[in-house]
Amino acid sequence: MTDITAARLVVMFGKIAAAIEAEKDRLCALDGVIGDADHGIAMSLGFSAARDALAALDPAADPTTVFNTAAKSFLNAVGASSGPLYATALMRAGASAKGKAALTDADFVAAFQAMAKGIQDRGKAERGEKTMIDAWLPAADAAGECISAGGGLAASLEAAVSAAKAGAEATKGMVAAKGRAERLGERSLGHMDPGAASAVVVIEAIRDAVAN
Amino acid sequence: MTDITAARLVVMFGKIAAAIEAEKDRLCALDGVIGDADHGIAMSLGFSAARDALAALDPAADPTTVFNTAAKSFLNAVGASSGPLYATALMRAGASAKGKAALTDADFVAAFQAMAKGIQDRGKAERGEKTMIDAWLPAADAAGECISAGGGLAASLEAAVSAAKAGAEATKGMVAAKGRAERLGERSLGHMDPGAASAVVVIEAIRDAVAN
Amino acid sequence: MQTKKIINDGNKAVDEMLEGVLAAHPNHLFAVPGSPRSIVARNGPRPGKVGIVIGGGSGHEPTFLGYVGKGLADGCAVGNVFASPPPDPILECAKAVNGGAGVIFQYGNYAGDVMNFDMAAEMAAMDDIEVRTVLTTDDVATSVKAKRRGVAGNFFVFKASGAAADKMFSLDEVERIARKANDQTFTMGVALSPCSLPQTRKPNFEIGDDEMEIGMGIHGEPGVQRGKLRTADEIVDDMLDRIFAEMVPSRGDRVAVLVNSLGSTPLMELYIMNRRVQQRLADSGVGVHATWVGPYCTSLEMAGASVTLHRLDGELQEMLDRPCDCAMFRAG
Amino acid sequence: MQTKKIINDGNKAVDEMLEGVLAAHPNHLFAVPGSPRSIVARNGPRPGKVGIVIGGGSGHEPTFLGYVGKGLADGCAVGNVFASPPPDPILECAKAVNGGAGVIFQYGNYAGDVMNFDMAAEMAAMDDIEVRTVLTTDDVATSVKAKRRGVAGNFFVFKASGAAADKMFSLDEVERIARKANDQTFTMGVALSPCSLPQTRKPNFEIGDDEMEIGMGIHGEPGVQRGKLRTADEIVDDMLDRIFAEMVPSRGDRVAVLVNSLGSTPLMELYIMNRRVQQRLADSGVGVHATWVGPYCTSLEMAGASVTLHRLDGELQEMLDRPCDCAMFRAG
Ligand SMILES: Nc1ncnc2c1ncn2[C@@H]1O[C@H](COP(=O)(O)OP(=O)(O)O)[C@@H](O)[C@H]1O
Ligand SMILES: Nc1ncnc2c1ncn2[C@@H]1O[C@H](COP(=O)(O)OP(=O)(O)O)[C@@H](O)[C@H]1O
Ligand SMILES: [Mg+2]
Ligand SMILES: [Mg+2]
Ligand SMILES: [Mg+2]
Ligand SMILES: [Mg+2]
Repeated sequence: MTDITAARLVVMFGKIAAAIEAEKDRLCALDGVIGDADHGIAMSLGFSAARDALAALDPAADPTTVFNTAAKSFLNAVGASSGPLYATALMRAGASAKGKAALTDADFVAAFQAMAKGIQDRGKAERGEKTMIDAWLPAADAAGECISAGGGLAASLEAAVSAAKAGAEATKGMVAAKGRAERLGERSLGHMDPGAASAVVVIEAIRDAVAN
Repeated sequence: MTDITAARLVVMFGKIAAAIEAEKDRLCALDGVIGDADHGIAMSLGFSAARDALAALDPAADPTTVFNTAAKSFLNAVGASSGPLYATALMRAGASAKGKAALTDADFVAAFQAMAKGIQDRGKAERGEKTMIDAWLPAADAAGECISAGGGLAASLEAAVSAAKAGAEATKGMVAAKGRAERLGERSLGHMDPGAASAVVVIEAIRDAVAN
Repeated sequence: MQTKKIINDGNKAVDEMLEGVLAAHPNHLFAVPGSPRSIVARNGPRPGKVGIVIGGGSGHEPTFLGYVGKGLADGCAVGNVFASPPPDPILECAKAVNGGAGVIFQYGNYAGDVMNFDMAAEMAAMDDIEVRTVLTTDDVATSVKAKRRGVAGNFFVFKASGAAADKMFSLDEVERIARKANDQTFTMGVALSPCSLPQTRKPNFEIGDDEMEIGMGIHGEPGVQRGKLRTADEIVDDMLDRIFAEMVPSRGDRVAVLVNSLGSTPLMELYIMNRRVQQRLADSGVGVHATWVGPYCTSLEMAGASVTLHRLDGELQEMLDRPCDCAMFRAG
Repeated sequence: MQTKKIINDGNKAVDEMLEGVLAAHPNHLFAVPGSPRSIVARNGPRPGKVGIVIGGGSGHEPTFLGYVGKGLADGCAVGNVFASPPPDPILECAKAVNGGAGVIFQYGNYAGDVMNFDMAAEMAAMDDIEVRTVLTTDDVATSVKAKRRGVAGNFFVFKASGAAADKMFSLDEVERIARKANDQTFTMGVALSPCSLPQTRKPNFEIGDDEMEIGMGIHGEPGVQRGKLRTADEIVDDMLDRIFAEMVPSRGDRVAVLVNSLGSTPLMELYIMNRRVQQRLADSGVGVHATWVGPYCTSLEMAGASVTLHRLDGELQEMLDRPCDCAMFRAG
């Protein structure tokens, strides 16, 4: 497998934007049940802003610049909860790629893990609090374990997708302890967290764009 | 036939109130089409106020007092268009009954005609302008002709009911030129005027209460 | 199914509302003793001042109640929902605000209001109170001015005459200014959804999911035309075309603007409309002296909005700028 | 089927609204050059004065925009509908209102707002602007105060700190007063119908024809309980029971009252609610210093209402009574 270039990352952000756009209504509907019904809008605004900003990027840019440009445009387009969470995720990915002209498989998984860590640092959520963390952390762990075990990038991201899906599914059984749904208490039970659901969409798009 | 006493008139107002109450929703619905959907409410407020005020009346009251009490309570309970129109009608009936301890058949028809005249004087509507006048004037004329021709009270009021019904029906073919529906122009065509519809209900109740 | 309302008893809604109003605004308003539907300004009426009595049906709040106060109306007669008040509370208002200089009755041009206020005026005359009547007729949805309804634009007409009376102008002068203000006020509205009366709790008209009623009044009376719902800019353009046709603005004219919600249309939409109003006025060379945006004359919870232009000369501008202090409105 | 709105393009609704706001209120408001989502008071910020920056998602108008003006907030960062603004416009507000005496960020306690305002505060610190944060947490629907949301009661909290800053109090003092005001502010709301976002134009939650949501926030987030719609008096009694449980009023306490519409609930219903609020307060021996009734903090066109009590001591009363002059709100 060849290294992942900045150009490939730009393509990846295009795929994420398209995937989120396709799921926008479902994400709003999920947020309507336990939140304020705008999560699909926020994610779509954020990733299409990232895609548009990247389209204007100098073709000679490095991976860090791609991630940082995406982070900044996401943040300014969104606000909301998802803005700082994903912007921090992307800035951390940029930091982890610092100084690299292209990313090896291991570099990419490290960047992917940095994203999850960034979300956790920004939002201070723990596992089990019914947030996107419940998809992102298991996904990052699964990818990390797989690549360490010599599983390769494709297998690692496939493992990430499975873990994210399981994590998102598991949020149905959780009582929210962070974000807007927190005040719902027991009434949040039985519903999937929208941020966890969108994490699955994002991670799937990453896999589709990168692991082939 | 015996003369119509004040007590009989009090009963008559009770019957009108009951009849209007039963038709309240239909009258609101008619007013909803070409007006502001409250005609049933106004008529019901007015006649139940009249009924309640009459319930408190000195049993020795004369017909004029009955009509005037009804007029005053109707007016103060309603406002709207129907308030001054029916209040004036009832005051004119009171004036026409002035000095009489009880009403003969002819007196009653005269009072009935005075009501129609009162509505016209107050509202300045002509026939064909799609108002309650289009029921009241034909009814008053029909009753007047019948009693003059020796038809008796029952027949006269029966004639009034028929004429009112025909008049109300005819308002469907009229373009409104008075009241709220006036601004509708051609769009008022095809719909019965709510005030004409309620006039039929009132006149039927009068017939039921008096003509037996 | 009944429409949803936070009320106790539909038949008591107006009286309970008034209790709530008086409790909220004791420094601004009181009811004439023995006449709870006659609401008077605490600091409005005074000897030698022309009294301004406004009124009409309830359900348009803050119209009419909210415009009673020093510098605006002195008293307000309160009818049932969408129904003129009867003559009695109007007469009690006239008596309460009479400062010996005469009283002006001002209200929207509706058959029911005209009959009831006219009866009250006759009764006031018997009490030696000179009453003049100035009907508001700002709704340009009707082509014949004399047949027009009074809608949101009565805000400007009341403001002008309230200011004139507050300046202790004579009855003739206050009447003249009120008429001029009315002549220079032009409103056009659209409705998107019905409201429902507290007594019936049924929608008071039907309208398709993608339709709007152009020229709707403030009681759910049908307007001049049903149309498909369009964009804010298209709606405003249509409104202004109709208003301009009546007003015939010249470059250099100055206006005050009111973008009014009929009830449930939120400020966001009103301000989006205002954006277009101001663009169009700028394009026509018409200057804007002041703008109000919000629920100023409503139809309970109806969705929809109106735009009013009030053309100013020096005198009307002075009236508009004069401070007033009402329970639900302040200026200056 | 899409919900009905008078807009042009859902994605442009906030920016077009802001254009309309600035056009309507040029004497009160301007946007920071190059930062159209940062709105600043014309006569607010000045050297030596603590700057007050408020903000949050759009769709709550007149909150937050409407409370920017002399004597109240100095600036406001405007987010998308129901979404916190990003750090940039917040930072631009902080810079624009900074008079060298520090800046207070005040906004409702929501995860998204906290993260974005905190990022902006870090950035402001790099520009040597001292920022303090006071979250509003007036919604008693949640039992743990620190986890509470800020809802309509932020009106009183902003008013108190705005007045303190206007009196040129120090950053410490303004912060202390803001915290005290927040501690003494208690809100409870109910919602009867959903609103819809301009971008989706779909109802943002579902509710039965005879149901209400008790403890609903101002974004359509579910509340604490679904219940059958009850009478105004029953609803208010339930609200006040919950508020009193937190506030623990004593006879002789004095409060300010806010009866707020979430959007389409009309003044008539709010005043009917206020009637009961005032009865209950009188029964509890609690005096009322002032009452506001109307749409002060909305959720677009949602139907529903909230009641807020703001307990006053001498200092808070002085802050409340201090005049302020904003585009959509005036007092004193
Ligand atoms: N502190 C947090 N940490 C991690 N994720 C969070 C946190 N708070 C909220 N979220 C996520 O954000 C999602 C909601 O995002 P969004 O709807 O875009 O923002 P908002 O709640 O501001 O409307 C939630 O479903 C949850 O997954
Ligand atoms: N000038 C008038 N003369 C006679 N009848 C009139 C006049 N104006 C209105 N009406 C009648 O009043 C009816 C409406 O009454 P109502 O709904 O009670 O009052 P409002 O129009 O004030 O709501 C109309 O249907 C019409 O029959
Ligand atoms: Mg959300
Ligand atoms: Mg009617
Ligand atoms: Mg009516
Ligand atoms: Mg949101």
